[in-house]
Amino acid sequence: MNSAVIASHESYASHESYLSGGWNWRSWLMTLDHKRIGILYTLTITLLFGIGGAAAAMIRLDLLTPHSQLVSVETYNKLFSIHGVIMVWFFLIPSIPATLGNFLVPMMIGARDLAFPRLNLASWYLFVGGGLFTIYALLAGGVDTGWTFYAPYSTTFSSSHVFAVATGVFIAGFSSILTGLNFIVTIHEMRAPGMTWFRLPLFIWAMYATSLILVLATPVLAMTLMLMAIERSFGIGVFDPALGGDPLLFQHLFWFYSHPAVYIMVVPAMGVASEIISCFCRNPIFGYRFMAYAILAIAAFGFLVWGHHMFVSGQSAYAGTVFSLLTFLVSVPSAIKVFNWTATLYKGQVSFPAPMLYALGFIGLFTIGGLTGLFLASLGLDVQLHDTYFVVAHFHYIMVGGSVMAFFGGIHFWWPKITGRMYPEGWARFSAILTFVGFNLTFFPQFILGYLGMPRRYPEYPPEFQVWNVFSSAGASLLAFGYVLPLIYLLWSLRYGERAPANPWNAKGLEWETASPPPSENFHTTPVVTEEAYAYVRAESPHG
Amino acid sequence: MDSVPFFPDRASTMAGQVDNLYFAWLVLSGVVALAVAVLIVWFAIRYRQGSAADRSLADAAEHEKKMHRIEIVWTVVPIALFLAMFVWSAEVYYQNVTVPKDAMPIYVVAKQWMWHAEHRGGEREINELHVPVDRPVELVMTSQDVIHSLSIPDFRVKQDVLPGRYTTLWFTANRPGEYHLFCTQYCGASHSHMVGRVVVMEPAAFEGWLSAHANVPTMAARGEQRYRELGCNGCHGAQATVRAPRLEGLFGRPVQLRDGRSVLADERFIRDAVLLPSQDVPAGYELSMPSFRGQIGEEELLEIVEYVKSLGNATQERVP
Amino acid sequence: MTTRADTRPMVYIVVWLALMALLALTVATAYLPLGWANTPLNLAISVTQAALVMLFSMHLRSAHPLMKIIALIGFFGIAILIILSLFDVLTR
Amino acid sequence: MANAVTSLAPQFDDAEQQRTASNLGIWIFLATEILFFGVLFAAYTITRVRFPEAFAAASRLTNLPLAAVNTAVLVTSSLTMALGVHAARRGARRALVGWLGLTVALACAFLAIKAVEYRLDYLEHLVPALDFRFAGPQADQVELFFYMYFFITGVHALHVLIGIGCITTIAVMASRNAFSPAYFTPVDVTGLYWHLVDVIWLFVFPILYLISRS
Repeated sequence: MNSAVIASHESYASHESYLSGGWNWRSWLMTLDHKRIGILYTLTITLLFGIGGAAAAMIRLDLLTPHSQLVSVETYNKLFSIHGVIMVWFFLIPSIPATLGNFLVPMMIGARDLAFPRLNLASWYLFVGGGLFTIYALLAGGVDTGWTFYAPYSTTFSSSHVFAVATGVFIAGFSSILTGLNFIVTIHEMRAPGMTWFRLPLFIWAMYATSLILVLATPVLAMTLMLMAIERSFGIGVFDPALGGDPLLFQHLFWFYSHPAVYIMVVPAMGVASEIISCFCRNPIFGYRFMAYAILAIAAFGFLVWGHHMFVSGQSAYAGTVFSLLTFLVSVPSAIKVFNWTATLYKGQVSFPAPMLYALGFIGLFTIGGLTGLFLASLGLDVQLHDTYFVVAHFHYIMVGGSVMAFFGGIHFWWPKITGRMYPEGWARFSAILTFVGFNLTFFPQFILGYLGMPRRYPEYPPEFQVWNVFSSAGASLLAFGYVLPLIYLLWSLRYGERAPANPWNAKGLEWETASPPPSENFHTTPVVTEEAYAYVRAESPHG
Repeated sequence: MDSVPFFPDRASTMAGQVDNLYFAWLVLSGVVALAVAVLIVWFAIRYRQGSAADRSLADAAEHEKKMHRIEIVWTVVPIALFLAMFVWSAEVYYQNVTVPKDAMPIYVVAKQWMWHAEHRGGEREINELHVPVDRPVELVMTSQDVIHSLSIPDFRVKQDVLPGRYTTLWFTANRPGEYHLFCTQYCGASHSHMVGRVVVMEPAAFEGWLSAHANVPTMAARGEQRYRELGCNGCHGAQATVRAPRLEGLFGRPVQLRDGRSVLADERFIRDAVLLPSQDVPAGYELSMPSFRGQIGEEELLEIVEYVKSLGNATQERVP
Repeated sequence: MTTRADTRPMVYIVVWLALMALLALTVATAYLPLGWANTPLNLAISVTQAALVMLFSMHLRSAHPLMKIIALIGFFGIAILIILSLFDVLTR
Repeated sequence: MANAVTSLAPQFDDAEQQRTASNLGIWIFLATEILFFGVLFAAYTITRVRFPEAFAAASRLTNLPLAAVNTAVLVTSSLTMALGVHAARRGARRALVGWLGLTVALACAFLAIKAVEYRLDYLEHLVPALDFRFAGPQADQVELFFYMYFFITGVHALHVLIGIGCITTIAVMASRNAFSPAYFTPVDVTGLYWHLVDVIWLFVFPILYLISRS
């Protein structure tokens, strides 16, 4: 390193925390600091989560009665569409990667920032731009196609704001691609000395796998939506059966992205859970290498199974068979992960602060979500379950029970690092338990409804289904409290919370070796890694 | 809300088989979920921070080896189980999609937001489907607009109904009664109103229902009328001067095509031949048929299909 | 990365000549009545041309293996998409 | 960005790390581009498999001579770009600006020829949804071919347009002496993008213009 380079690094360094570096609008909106960009993302997706959640609340309220009494059926269709669009593309996909990932990836590998900070800021702006398009469409009258945009309904028959929403998702897609690209390059090129691939925390492995999917799947969605939007605008296209086009082609292209997208949502959650469980068991993750390989396997095989969304779509039975078989194979690494987390508790020193409760909740709900996925992968059984509430319950167990539980766990776990304050432990444990109970009460009845045959996207349903819908709506109100509570006490803790030490959990990992909150350049001197990930010392005796 | 339902009725021959799969998965996943839950709770209590449980490992290397074996076990066992379940569920699925030869066809046209069904005898119904008990029924379905999906949960059957194409679904109802019929593919504003009922009747009652509604010409007769109106007999008829394939005995047979392929003359083939004649030109013929796209509705097209079927299946029983 | 300086301008010109020759070949063969073989032949020429550009002009030949893998992954993704969805269309 | 030293961003340790990172970044981006076009190739392939005769008939209506000339133009622009990168590596500023200028000129020529081709298609009533007319059988499916044709060539032309913008920018930067043998990453990265635009065209050309010519 020549002297000029060192000089440039000196000027970059400030010995204060990243939060004290200025509070005017420019210091935030033009920041290149990955930590500040992470905060920007957190604020943005919290707002969007609020919109999506409000739509969910309306849906559950409306479903209390068999006749749609709260809203018209048209409004209901727009509610579930906007719920899906916002929750999938503007909350779940960016949730862990863009917030915790942005904040932690450079710190966990001992880097000063991501490889391309400007690109990182640009992807936040793209995300906001996409979000604004979507919110515009919402205000202008909404969209009623569902988040799946199936042709030819979306291309020919819907009279709602399909084009604006597709544009919003298209733009947000570029945000995903740029974030994924940034993470991959950063993880490849910016690791601190001694940070070999198999010393990386599993959270980094998860981010790496997620980024691969973001980069490889998102362009397919972008172009598919473009085909759909152009077809809608010009009244001609390859999905239109009136000209001999094939509506199933749209489904193939859509699910080529959207099935891997499920792994974009859940793989980061696996990474977060691994960090938390290992820390609060004071044990290394059981079968670390196996876990790393399993994460990569899930990402890779995830691209081969999309057709299991189409078993009754008119896809050929032979194609269905192949996709079913591949789906069973991709579920094996997921199963292994659950067993390995469980085994990590064995002979540990297990404690139960709020993040651990969230992580254990994640394991439970992800297990149920994964197991019910096997029901759906079974060809003969899926005929009964497809497009019913069984599917709704299944993917909420994975994406809300799994991902959102882990997201909240991660927010609590790294809250001291991000803000420099401790959150109130009692309240946090309470809301973790409340979320778990509320979640099960909301979504477990939907499995029963599904096997009974209640279709998705029905504002009106036969009266014999009402009892389970009432259970579900009651659970949803608990769940809502479980989500609103943290918002209140976390904000409270920003001012009144106890000041956090650098490493409140005695956790391993480079991010805990710097101050809370960290300085702008993360580390005053580049750390040198000499030990494996999760090098917790195994306690031989209880008080030793 | 007189009783809390846990389980749909079993009103078709498929229902029991699908239920067996469902129960098998319930048991299997119940065991796994319970095992994981018990282990987590047990470890969490036994190895809670500060507990006196023994955490020492006698021999680290030996432990490592043992753990490695455990990992292999819980990788291989799920693979084996999944493969077994895959084979079983695929077997059930193939039964569900393989239409028996003797199935009684009913033609269904879906549109926003109603189900239109037509029996071979010409009986038409909307959002209702009357079928006899203990007899295989095949639904030949298409859509006039968007994708719909016909689902009868108590029969454990479901199939998407696509525009521009025929899909089929079959069942043998085995318990008289009334059952829900849902559209399960989101199809627009009144998606949740696109529901109906399936009425399963004893054979005698079904015959009665048919004869009560049989005051219209049969489907094949309507199809023949349409066939003449559109001038099809000018080429396909016995006195035709233009060389065109004869339709008698065509249905259900393989057709040799000009480009060397061979296709089965099923409902889809006849549909395509009317709408897109240049796609599958039979061997030995020149393409001279115009496309009838835009000149014929889905229901009329199904009547023509039924007419062609009636020409070919002289041996098979006609309208019951 | 260090070996990239090896590529001499002459190499680019030879590649360009080869690409032009292949272009002439692919246009010429398109007019030959080869039946089913026309399309595979045209595509094979395309693959050759693309390989020339990627290996020499884009320096993939001397690049880090990682870059080679990434370049291939894109094409691999297309292959999966086309093969599996085509499998459905052809067996319907 | 006046010289190599200050062009090192603070998050990197040294110029080599920065160069490798940029290279990796652009290759990942190119992989996403490949998949972006992959959707169009997939949609095209599947529709063509379903309607081989209509697609063959439609393909014969495309303008092969113009497209062949255009392919030659684009391949040549790829050569001038490669020579430009080579000049940048040697630090030959004037040569670099010259090659880049020539590349832009060829790219513009490509778009101009494309525009002529589009105009001829328009005059022959081959533009879908506008005034499409086709007398033979399967007119709808022939129209689908032209829909794919305009979609694919349109998206490709958009990439050419973006390329012209990028190359012009780095040409201006080069003329202001922004690059040196120690630092020419933007030239390198733009070059890779431009070659990929060429590679994609090398597949677009046969599938749209060459099938069933014989």
